[in-house]
Amino acid sequence: MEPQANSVRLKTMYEKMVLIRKFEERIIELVQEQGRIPGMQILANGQEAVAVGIIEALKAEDVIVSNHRSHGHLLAKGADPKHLMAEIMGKATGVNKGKSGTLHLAVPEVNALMTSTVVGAGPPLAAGAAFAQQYRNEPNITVVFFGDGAAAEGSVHEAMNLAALWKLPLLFVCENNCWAGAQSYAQHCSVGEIAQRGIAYGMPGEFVDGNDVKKVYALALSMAEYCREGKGPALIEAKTYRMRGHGENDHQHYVDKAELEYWAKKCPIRSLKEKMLKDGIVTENELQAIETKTLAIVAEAVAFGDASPFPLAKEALNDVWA
Amino acid sequence: MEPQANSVRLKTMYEKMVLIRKFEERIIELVQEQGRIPGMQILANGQEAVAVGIIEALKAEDVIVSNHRSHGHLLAKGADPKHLMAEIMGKATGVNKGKSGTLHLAVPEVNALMTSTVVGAGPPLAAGAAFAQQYRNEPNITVVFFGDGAAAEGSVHEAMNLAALWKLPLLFVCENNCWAGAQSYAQHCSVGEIAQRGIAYGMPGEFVDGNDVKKVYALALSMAEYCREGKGPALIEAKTYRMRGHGENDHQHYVDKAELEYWAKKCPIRSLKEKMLKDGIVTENELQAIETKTLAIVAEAVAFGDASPFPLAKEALNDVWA
Amino acid sequence: MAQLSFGQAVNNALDLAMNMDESVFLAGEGVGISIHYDPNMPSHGLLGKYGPKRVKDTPVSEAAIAGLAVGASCMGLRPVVEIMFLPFITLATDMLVNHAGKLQYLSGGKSTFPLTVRVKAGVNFAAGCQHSHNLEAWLAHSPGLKVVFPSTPEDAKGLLLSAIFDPNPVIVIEEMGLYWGKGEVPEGDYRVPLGKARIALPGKDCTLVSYGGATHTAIEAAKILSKENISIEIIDLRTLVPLDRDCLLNSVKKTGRLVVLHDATKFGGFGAEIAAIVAEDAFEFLKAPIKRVAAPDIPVPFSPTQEKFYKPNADMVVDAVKSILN
Amino acid sequence: MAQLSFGQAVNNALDLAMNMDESVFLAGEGVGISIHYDPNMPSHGLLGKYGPKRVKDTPVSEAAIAGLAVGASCMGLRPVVEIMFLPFITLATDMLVNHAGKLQYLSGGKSTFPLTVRVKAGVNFAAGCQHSHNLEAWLAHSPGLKVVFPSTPEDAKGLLLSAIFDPNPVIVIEEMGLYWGKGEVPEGDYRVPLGKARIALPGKDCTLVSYGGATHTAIEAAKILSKENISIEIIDLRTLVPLDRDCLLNSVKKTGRLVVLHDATKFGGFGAEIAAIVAEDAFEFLKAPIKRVAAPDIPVPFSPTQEKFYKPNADMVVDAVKSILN
Ligand SMILES: Cc1ncc(C[n+]2csc(CCOP(=O)(O)OP(=O)(O)O)c2C)c(N)n1
Ligand SMILES: Cc1ncc(C[n+]2csc(CCOP(=O)(O)OP(=O)(O)O)c2C)c(N)n1
Ligand SMILES: [Mg+2]
Ligand SMILES: [Mg+2]
Repeated sequence: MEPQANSVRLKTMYEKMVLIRKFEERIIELVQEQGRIPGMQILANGQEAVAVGIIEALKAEDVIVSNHRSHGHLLAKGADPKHLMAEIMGKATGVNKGKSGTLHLAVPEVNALMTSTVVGAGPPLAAGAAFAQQYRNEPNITVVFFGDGAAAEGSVHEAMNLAALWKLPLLFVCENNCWAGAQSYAQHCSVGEIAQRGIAYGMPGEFVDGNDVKKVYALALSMAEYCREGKGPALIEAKTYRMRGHGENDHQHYVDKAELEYWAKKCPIRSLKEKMLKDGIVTENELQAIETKTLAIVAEAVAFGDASPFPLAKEALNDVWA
Repeated sequence: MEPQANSVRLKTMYEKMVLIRKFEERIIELVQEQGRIPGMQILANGQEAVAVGIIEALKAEDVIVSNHRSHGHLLAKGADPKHLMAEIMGKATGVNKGKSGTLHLAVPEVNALMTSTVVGAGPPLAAGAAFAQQYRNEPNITVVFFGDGAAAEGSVHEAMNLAALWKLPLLFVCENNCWAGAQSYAQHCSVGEIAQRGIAYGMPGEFVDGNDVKKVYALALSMAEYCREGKGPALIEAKTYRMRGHGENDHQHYVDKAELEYWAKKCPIRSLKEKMLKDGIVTENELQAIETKTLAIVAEAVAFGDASPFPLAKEALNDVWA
Repeated sequence: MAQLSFGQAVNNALDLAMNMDESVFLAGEGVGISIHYDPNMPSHGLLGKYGPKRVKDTPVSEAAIAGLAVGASCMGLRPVVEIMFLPFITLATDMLVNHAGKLQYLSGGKSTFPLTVRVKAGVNFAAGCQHSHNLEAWLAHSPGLKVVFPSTPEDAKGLLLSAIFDPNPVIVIEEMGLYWGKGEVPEGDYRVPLGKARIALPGKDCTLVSYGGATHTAIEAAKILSKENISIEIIDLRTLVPLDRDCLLNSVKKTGRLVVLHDATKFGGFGAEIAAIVAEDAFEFLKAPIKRVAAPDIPVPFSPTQEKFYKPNADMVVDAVKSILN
Repeated sequence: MAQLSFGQAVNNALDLAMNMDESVFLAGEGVGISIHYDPNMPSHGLLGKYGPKRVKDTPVSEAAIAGLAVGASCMGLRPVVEIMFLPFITLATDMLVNHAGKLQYLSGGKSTFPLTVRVKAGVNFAAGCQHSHNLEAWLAHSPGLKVVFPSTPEDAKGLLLSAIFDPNPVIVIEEMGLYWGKGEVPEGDYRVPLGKARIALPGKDCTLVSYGGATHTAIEAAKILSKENISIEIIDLRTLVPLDRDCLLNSVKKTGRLVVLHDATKFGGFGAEIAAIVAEDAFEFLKAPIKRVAAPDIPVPFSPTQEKFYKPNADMVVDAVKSILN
């Protein structure tokens, strides 16, 4: 892969970001149409550039481990929107037969190996996956996404120490979206930049503007390369913003509106679009085509979910044991 | 307290270190006399300067939280050797009525508040104690002792983040004795100096020669002052060496003899003695008197323990509930 | 008496405790500022009233939250901390089981640990098995911990106040699905003693033991059964540790039959202990096998069809009762 | 057949598994270099034989050790990790209960987690309650985890090999006090199926169920009782999950009486489940109350007098059996 995203790649990344955005915007509508979708929906609106920039820098064989805010990661990794949406709707055709729902979606067929909604659980799981890659001398790496809030969990520390000690091919990606639930970064984290925690483990830690997909991609590429070369783990902190509430039941009563407006202006999709237009990489027509195509994909996904049956109640008893 | 230990204090510290050494040397003998003492004995032989240098810099009202290697901490804090020895022997007159034994000795009457043998458990407990001090605007601080091995536990990370975030009056003291069980420092820790982990929490972290009681005392005093002033927690890494096995059932088959010899030469007690003699702070006679007095204290402790009854079996049912 | 929702009753207890005793403080993830803005949430409004010194939002660090409670209680404070959902209590079990429950014992009775841990339970909100997993049996099997699991707003208030002022560590499990349901709640410093069960419905043909949200399922079942002239006696345990053995045994001695109901999975669940006590201490009075109605031994599935299947319902209780009435 | 100690039998199973299958690796605190230099220790000599790539000493990080196993098993390896003592498994329960036990389910059956966790249990080595605390009931109450608790060298080997090659997560509890005791052990790839109990002693007057170290207490009790012509049937469960219900029920149907014995505390212990199953499914055959012999509901005390008092002994079993024989 080229060290800086070229225009083809920029367009690809743009398309993926738009897919994530539209997919989740449709979820918002479904949530509002009572009963269309069960449970709490946790969206990555505003954070699309992190998922896409990081995953674009990976190979298909590389593994990702995700958290509760996973839709973006999974779509970027190539999960099928139809089966993803069906799962979110609790249908039998879902990627996990309706047993997971939105919170722990795992799509091992695209190497989105595991997802945990236990905050901070991803890093130790990912250390296990990276260990397997190292053990088998595979040329692949594992990437784990976790939040700024998760960085306070002991499990993250244990995984970082272990990964650094054993030089596991593991890229830690902290998506710092300024919030952990209703707690602001300053309320839950003792260090100015989580990237600095790399020092505590003797591993490289870098901070990046998580709303700039180009920068995220470039950093991810070099960090992934570092891990792939067997030099050990690395840590990326991508600073971004959670544009909606923690979940769709959170109406952000505690959020400063000015802060929201500030970040709305930094929308990763709009800024990329403007940049590409300015640089002549895309035309308005092409953008329109992307939008149309994406909306069709999303509509198809929802139609697929709608048309799918719920799993049989008794099938709940299956899949506990191998 | 004076910023550098004066000669009176040096002598006091020397006496305390000798007490710890002799107390534990007597334990070694008791272990060898089968049946004199139950369970595994974990000794701080070689590490006395850390316990004494740190605790000498504290006020009586300050709280300590200790770990499995606690005898030194407790004696330095002023625990009564008789009741300590009785506890180690499992007697009814022990500081904890025989319910704890050597591994979780707590002596709240001297503010040796809690001891846990769960590696890494001390720091969160200590954060709670320090929080109480802060909550009540007390001018006191809490000190928690933990090992280099413990630094790998997630609980330590969580406590450090919380303490730094809330600016708790908590001094973290990592006794790096080069071993965690049979794992050398390099085998279990990813960072060159644990003191560097301070950076990860925005708290000061300092490294000190843990076999030099003068240096430990001076650093502890300034760090304790920092905590006491409400500036938040601080971290001291005191580098020392575990001269015996992990416990008395460990015969150090995995330890390089040259390394042991190297550290034997750096014995904190002998080097202080030599320094004091050289500087004319003590005479050989005074040293002899200290030795004699100490041996008497230890003999009295063992006699007290020997003469004490075991607790009644049924009393095991007491003390579960308040 | 006031009409309060369960959540408001908890809120009222917290408010009173903080007001009565300066040594009470709250800590947890979102106990101050919450993503929910809802007066039915237990700590709603308390940050505004008592300020950030006494209402502490914490980082996402369950072990540290529990450790904070243990350490602060050893110093004489009365911490009331929250672990958001029961499955996350796994991250705090070392602190709770090896420390909160044991340090007093290890001190030979010198130190006490008057702490309270509030934790939410709940199946049926489509969050899946990492948010829904009833683990009360674990806590009940841990010496040194008291365990409370109320089913009504009144008990939620009265038990929580008792828990906060108890000198021992108490785990209070709150069924999240109950937060919005209302009931009469006595005003002021109202306490329900720990260790006392409640006869939620007197009856004679069969004893039905439950606690927490399942008590409502029990009542539903009783209504159905009463139409067929079957009279069941519902015991709402309220406190699992210490258990009100007398209430349990007296009821079974009277009815001669026992069904135990809970939302937790069956195998190794708390119902087993209830059944075992009765099979040991009221065996001679038993006229029929002891039945347990509980969730199947699987993780909680997400899909609504399957989640409904998972949660024990009134019909299952009705069937169980009928199966042991000749 | 060879005469091996329990520890050697475990060692032999690990050695064979590593030899047979490259995807087996060991990890844990001191599984490579140990403070003990003793061939009766389970992983003794394996670092020398298989090297540091496959025998991994870890930092003191129980959650990471368990997480390593979960993640690596999801990638198709067969991790065999060690948590040093049962009380420390609290630090790994999130990884084991919320992840090892649930991730296959959450994946809709797409992923499997063929991992094994070995953990030491034991009362009676004067280490106190933070090292001694039998928590098998917790693990047995966790869907998706199998639980094994052998009592003999032969079973220790056969069950561990089955565990390692089972496609599910299995927790293997090893009673530390048994490591040095010897027994006949079949050579080679010998497997004892998971989920099959063993009649350790056939008898007719009363069924005595136990597992792990307690089985030896049971045998001692049987000897005492046989002098008085009381014949008890001892079932050594071997596997707690999945439980061999048939063996249990058939025995009780034959003897009409049941005593359950374990070293864990009584309240909410695994014995409750055994009692509850029998009170539900073999009630008609029961001639007497079901007795449980277990530790008192306290932390394990240190002092030798008290630790002895804590641990259930043969006399207690004898008394329990006699109390239900008219
Ligand atoms: C162990 C655990 N504790 C608490 C929660 C509840 N919870 C869900 S998300 C969340 C905040 C996480 O913040 P962060 O890691 O920054 O991720 P973000 O939601 O911002 O993407 C919390 C506390 C949980 N799921 N798991
Ligand atoms: C949670 C936990 N895991 C493992 C152990 C077993 N153990 C006891 S001491 C020890 C090594 C600790 O090393 P360190 O923290 O450096 O302390 P040291 O013994 O060197 O003083 C271990 C692994 C334990 N007691 N608690
Ligand atoms: Mg966040
Ligand atoms: Mg050490």
